[in-house]
Amino acid sequence: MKRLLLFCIALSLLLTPLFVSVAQDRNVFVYGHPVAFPNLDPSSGNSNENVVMGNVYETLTFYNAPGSDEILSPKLAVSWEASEDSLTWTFNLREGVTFHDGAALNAEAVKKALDRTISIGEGSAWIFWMIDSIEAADELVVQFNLNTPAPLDLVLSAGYAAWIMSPNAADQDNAWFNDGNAAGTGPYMIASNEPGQRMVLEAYPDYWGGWTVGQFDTIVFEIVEDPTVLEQMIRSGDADFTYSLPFDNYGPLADASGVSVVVTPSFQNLLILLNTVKEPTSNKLVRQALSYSFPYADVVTNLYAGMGTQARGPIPANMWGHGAGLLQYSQDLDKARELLAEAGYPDGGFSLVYTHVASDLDEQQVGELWRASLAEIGVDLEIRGLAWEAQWDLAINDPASAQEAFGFYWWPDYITPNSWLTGMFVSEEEPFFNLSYYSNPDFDSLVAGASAISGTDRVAAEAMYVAAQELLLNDAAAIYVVDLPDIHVVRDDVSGYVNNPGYPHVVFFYDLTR
Amino acid sequence: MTDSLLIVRDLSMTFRRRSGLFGRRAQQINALSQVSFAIEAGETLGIVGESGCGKSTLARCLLRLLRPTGGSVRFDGVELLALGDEDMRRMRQQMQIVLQNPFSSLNPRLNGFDLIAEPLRTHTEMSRKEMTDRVASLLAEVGLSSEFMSRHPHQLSGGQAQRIALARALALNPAFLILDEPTSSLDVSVQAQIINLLFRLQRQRGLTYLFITHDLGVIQHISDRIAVMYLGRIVEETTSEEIFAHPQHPYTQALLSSTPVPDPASGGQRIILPGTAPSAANPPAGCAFHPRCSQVMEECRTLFPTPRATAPDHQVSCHLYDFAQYQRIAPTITIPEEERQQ
Amino acid sequence: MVYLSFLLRRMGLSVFVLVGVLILTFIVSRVIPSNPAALYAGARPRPEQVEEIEKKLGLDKPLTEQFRVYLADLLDGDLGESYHSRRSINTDLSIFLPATLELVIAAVVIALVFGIPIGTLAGAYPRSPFDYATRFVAIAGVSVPSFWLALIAQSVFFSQLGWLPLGSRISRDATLFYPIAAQTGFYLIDAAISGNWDAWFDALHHLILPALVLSAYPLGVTIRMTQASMLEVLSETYITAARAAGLSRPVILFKLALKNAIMPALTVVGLSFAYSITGAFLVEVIFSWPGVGKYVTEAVLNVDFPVIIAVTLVVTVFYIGVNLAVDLIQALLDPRVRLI
Amino acid sequence: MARIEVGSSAWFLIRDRAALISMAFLLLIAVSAIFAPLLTPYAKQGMGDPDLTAKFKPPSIEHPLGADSLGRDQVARLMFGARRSLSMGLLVVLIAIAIGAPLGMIAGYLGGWIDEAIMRVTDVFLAFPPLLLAIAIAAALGASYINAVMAIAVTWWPWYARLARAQTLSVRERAYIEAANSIGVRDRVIIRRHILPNIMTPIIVQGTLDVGTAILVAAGLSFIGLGTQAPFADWGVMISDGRLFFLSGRWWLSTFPGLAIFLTAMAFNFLGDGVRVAADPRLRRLL
Amino acid sequence: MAILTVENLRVQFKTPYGAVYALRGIDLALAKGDILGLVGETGCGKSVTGRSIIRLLDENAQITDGKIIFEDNDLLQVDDAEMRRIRGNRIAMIFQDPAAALNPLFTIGQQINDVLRAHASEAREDRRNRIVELLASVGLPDPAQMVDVYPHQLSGGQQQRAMIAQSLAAEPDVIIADEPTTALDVTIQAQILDLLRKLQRERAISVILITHDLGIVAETCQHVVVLYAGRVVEQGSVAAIFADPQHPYTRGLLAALPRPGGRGADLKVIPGSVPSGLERIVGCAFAPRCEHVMERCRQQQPALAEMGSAHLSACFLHASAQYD
Repeated sequence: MKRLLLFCIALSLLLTPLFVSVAQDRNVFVYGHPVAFPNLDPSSGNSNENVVMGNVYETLTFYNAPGSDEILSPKLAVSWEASEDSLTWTFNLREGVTFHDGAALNAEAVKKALDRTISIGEGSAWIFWMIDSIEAADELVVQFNLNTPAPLDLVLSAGYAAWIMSPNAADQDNAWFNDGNAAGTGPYMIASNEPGQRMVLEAYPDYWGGWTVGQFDTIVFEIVEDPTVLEQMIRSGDADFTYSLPFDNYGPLADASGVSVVVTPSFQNLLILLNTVKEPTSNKLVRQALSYSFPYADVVTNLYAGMGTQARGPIPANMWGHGAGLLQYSQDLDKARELLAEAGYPDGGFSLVYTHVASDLDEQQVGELWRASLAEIGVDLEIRGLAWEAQWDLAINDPASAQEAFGFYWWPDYITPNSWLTGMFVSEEEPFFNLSYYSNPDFDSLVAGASAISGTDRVAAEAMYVAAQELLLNDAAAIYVVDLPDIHVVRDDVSGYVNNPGYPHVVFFYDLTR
Repeated sequence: MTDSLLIVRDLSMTFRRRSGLFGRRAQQINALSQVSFAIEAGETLGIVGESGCGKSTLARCLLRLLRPTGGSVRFDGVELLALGDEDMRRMRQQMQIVLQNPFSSLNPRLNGFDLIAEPLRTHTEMSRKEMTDRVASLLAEVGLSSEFMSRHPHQLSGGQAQRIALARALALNPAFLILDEPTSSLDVSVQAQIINLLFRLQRQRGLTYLFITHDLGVIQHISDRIAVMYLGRIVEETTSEEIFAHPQHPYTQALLSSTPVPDPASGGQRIILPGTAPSAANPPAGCAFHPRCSQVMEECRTLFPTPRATAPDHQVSCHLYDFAQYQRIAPTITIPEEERQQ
Repeated sequence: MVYLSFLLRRMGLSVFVLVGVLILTFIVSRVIPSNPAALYAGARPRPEQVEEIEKKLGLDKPLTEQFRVYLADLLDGDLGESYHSRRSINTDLSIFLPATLELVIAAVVIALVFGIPIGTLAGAYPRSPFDYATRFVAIAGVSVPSFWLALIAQSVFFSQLGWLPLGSRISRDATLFYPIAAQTGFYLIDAAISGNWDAWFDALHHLILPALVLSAYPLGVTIRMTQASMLEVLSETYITAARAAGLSRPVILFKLALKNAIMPALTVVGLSFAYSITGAFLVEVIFSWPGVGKYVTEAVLNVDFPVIIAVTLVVTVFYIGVNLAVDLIQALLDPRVRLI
Repeated sequence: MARIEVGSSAWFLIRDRAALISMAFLLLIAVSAIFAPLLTPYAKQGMGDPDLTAKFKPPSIEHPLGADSLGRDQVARLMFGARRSLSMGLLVVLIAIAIGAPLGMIAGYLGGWIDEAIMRVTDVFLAFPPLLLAIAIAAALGASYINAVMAIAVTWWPWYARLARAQTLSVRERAYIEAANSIGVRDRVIIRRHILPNIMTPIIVQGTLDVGTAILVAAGLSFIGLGTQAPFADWGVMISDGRLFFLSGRWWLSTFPGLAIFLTAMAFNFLGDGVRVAADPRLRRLL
Repeated sequence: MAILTVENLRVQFKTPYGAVYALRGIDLALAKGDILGLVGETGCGKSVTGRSIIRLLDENAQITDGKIIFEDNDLLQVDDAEMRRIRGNRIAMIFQDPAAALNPLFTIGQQINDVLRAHASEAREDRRNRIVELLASVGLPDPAQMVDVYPHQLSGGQQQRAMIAQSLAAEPDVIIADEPTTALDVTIQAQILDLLRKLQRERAISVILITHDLGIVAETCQHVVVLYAGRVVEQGSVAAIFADPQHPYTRGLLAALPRPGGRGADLKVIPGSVPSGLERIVGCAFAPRCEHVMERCRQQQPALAEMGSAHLSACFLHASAQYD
């Protein structure tokens, strides 16, 4: 062993000087990314590859970061209007935009791109479910015919499926994109891709927005699963940007020099869906007792290092439709005991299964903290980490034998309160994402009503959403754990960074300078 | 011959060893070829031969520890090869074997009592008490004290271990005992003890022995009749006296002459056989001994010599005696020095 | 001739084993309580999509039919497509497999280069302090959890000393400024072929730490085996005979005995090579080494069974191949084997 | 206990200092695992209850090895974790022996097509890269302590089948088996009385050596989340949990469970070596 | 006269059970050109004596006393390098099991070549000729081809011939043959013994032949040393000892052999068994088994005494006159 060590030391000494630094004649931005990009097809990709898509492709409209004056701003479309009945939408495209392969952006191209996405029908393509047809009304005018009134401008700003790709690219299949090819209108092009390791983007010189000094000409995604390594990279300046570090490590990191930890509310929240059809959680009182047993404060302050906030209902606080006056459960074990007694479980005496994604330490620790509290009211919690698909499979197969508590993250596909309520709580014949198996006709009609008028009368819609949530909270169909923050770590010498929770973890490199 | 205890006729044993691609090519090894002999009750037949001649295979075939591929074995009027497995298992009470190395033929994990009691457990329903008495009397019979009931094989000397093995073989009062080189792993002084014991037991119990060995000194001492084996066949068979007085087969002659005699005065010219015994997988045509034989003739190379009598009660398989039943040809026994080296 | 039939027979058995492995993995993958179609569909599929995809992937067909299709594809050399990334597994493996092999080969080479001489000397001087120290090192090598050793190594050589990089296969600078022209997928080889020495040193620099960590186990095994078989060989009569013939100690030790001792050691080295392939899985995860291990670990977390089956198959082929190679080398070295 | 005879295997084992120290160490670990609830004031934390007030406390008098991300005392976690890590190793080996040894004996003793069939199945399992099959099975069955044990055992039994078969083949050739046959002892009695006792020694030796390796593999599975589930922990889980904070200064989280695995595996290896030498008179001479 | 003399050689082995006394004072002398038989039963120390002479005892062995004089040098005093030059070169050894004594991975030629390289100075090509010559001289057929043959391709007898060729390679003066024919069949044994006699005659080599077989001694040796429990009980010319054994042990041993014509009669038996090497022996080691045992036999160890010309025996019985 000693010999090995000596050998290794000798070799290191020999090699080290070679790697001090290679002169950089390029302005490089490094994004330390915690997961690989699964599917680089802009039509079907609906996962972490959005951080690439957001810079390579563009959408017709752009969802502005909360706090902006307008919800949307123009991107590839410079203006748009809806018909009175919201069934016909016309978008006027930006002039002089070219794709990376040289093709010009026009109505035909947009139609072809979106038709491709709709016809493939995978990933998040379902967000276009209301589109009947797309027509190229003019060279730069696209017209959408809908079957149901819907806020299409919002839909077209989605961070998944709404990307416009070149007509040539639209002819290609999934494999072509996954080989690292792309042709969008965005400011960056994919230069090289070493799957699972590293992806390099280069500036698209003919970008319609033009280029100025200080902007980055090269973007590198370093795929590093290990948060420890990510943290070391950002600390040492080896990366300019990263996220997904353990919450407990952000505190010390914020104190480190040269690094800023940017914390902003996100549209993502963590819930624990409670099984409403299986004994004993089918009993509303039991579910309420469970809601009172949850250690909200400990979770928020300790697991999330005070960076998240306790949720109040399913819709996060930075989203319209969030009811600031809604009932917020807090930990009250006495109350929980009373409720259990009332429900016929005076000393608890039952056990529950809580499932979570196996690799998710936060969800696991949520379970561990909750379990300790539940133990005090005589309820035993079994924590089971599963692959997401297995967890889901267990839930949808047979609600009567499914887990009682399902750790669940939700985020909107496009940014509307409807996403949370319809996605998780509207009655489903076959359970899909309503994994509480919650079924309440009053709730269903309120949500449906709100959704129909949300494009036209937001105030009325908001009131209906709040009313619906009241029902939900009283029925305690879920435990609303935390509205999650987006936490991003950025090197201080990078300026211009603003988090936009509408496009989770996407960094719009074009806006940045060093 | 009808009253012989054991009659063996044309016993053959062919092993198949698979080789080649996926074992398709089968190699045949004729370990025994048409072996015939008979043993009278109370008699000792000695089988002598060198390693690989098939003498141990013969012993195992007689007990059906190996299944012969041809021939007949009649024991006490019963055709063994026709017996069902269960009948054969019971028949083994009547015929027992004592193996060469007592340390390997005794399970090291069992003590003297368990070793000797095993046949009793297998074939009888004795109580523990009866069994203990029986084991004690068996131990006494082979000259050991009852102390040995609690000894494990590693605590025994070679002679003691072989006595235990004998006691075990005698436990079920068999009529017939196969002794497979029972003394060859023992020192001379111990060997004498065991041989004396074997004689005593034969006298007392009227046992019939098949005694297998490569040691001519021992075999002539203990056997009434002797069969000489070479490459799976009996090449000569006659009485003990006759074979030492008038060896007929050139191989027997060489064997006798090769055996060192502890008498520096006996001196005489020795026959030194050239070469080694051929493999049973690939035996020479004709007489298997012909490549080493100093008196090889043309027919020896092609024609297998069937057994023939050269004297009353003296069978030899050799072409030298083709035309002369009951006639002895005195073969020359000197070989030129050069040839010996081949 | 006999040698050839020995070889053919061994290969025939290997094919049998491979088919067995295939069936077994396939069964394991299909009894799993999960929903591959949902995985394929992505983060938030719709019910219609899932059904659609089930049809597309043939998951609605009976198991035997699925197996037939899988087998037919496999015989065409197509390992299928990842449900998670939708990339062709062939393409992925052509990138990840060389990375893993480069790492594993480096580790095994380290193990052999150090293990055999150390084991030989330890076997030659039993009960010496060197022997005891060696025994300790060998046992430590096979007892240390590789993933823990990796952490410790990172902390020492990266955090404390700053000599070696924390992970990944090559530095970003190399990717940007002197990229390796991929041919074999082995960076050291590719870089050397194209004379790209900056990249070569860069790749080596990245290889050292994970390879050392990974070599702990095979090193321990090699030392142990070499030592044990050396000890045994040295007690053989032919060694006594060589000593009785007055041969010198170095000749006896390194010419005669080592050749005999290396035989049993070789089998175990073959096994430990195969073991290192799986051992690499955990090490790769920690060192962000873009190899099969990281690939499959990710697939496991996603229950991406086409990838798991494919990797199992490919690694099994290597496993079988290595064992076959060891058998053949032994047969070549040992004149006696040929006659069996 | 029986009197230890000079020159017996037990006597050799006791004379082997490394084996003796290993035995003492393993005894210590076993005792602290079995009596963990009595030996630590933090028994409930050992079972998973958080104590957020002690979150990330570095080693101190109260928490000699520090506290983890939920404030649990590491000593208590290690002691309770030992229950799982040790039992995983032992169970894997016991199950593997229970499956492999009878199959190997049957294959070796009966031979013929039964042997052929058993050995081909064994070949298939042997050809699997060990960790990989365990990963696949654990992924298929779902992550849990017992599934991890089963998964590893499934990859392990073929070794014992092979070992038992090889041993049976050599024992079967011993003259005392032939002697028993010649007496007319039945096959099953021969297997039980003559073969089993005589092949147990190498199996026990291999088993002792394997426990250490099995603990390592089990820790590897737990490390990637396929073993023991929260709130319980084994040593592999503890390394994995602590790893996130390892390079950022909270070194005590991963270091100690890693050391525990390392030392325990070493102890089993030294002990196994000792048993091997003690059980094999030929090796006693060589060493 | 004697080329090799052993004086009062004592060897013990360290074992877990305590010290095992393997040799309790051995004296013997090998005359030049002689074949000296070293005979005795299992554990009498005959092999240890052979190994001691060439200094190849196991590590736990200890030579506690004695001298081994070879050409005026005490072999127990020479350094390791010198001893290595003597081994193979001056004193060679042949082993019981030729299959085990030949390295299976090297050809016969390579193995003999190693010995030549260690001790002789021929050039490479000459060495090959020399090897062929050697192989021919031990009667191996096709010697030129035998050079490139591996041991497993030979029969047991051929292997032993090859082993003998190797031991002859450096033209030693003394060969120690440790049970060279025990593993072989009778007819092959005859070949090998014949070869040994021939070599001894033609090359004037002195041979120590270790065996348990009195028949071999009678037919092959000129002199014999009978060992019992690590001591010499009788020694002398083969003719004298076989004709008129003096020591009760030797007599018992010869009487225990089955002889022609003695069929059916009880063999003479030596009662009891050999003492264990762990025992300290006072007096004559054979006393407990001796039918003529006297009181003094149990207290005093009899020294070797002259019984006639070239015939020594260690027994009070026959030598009482001399002792008194």
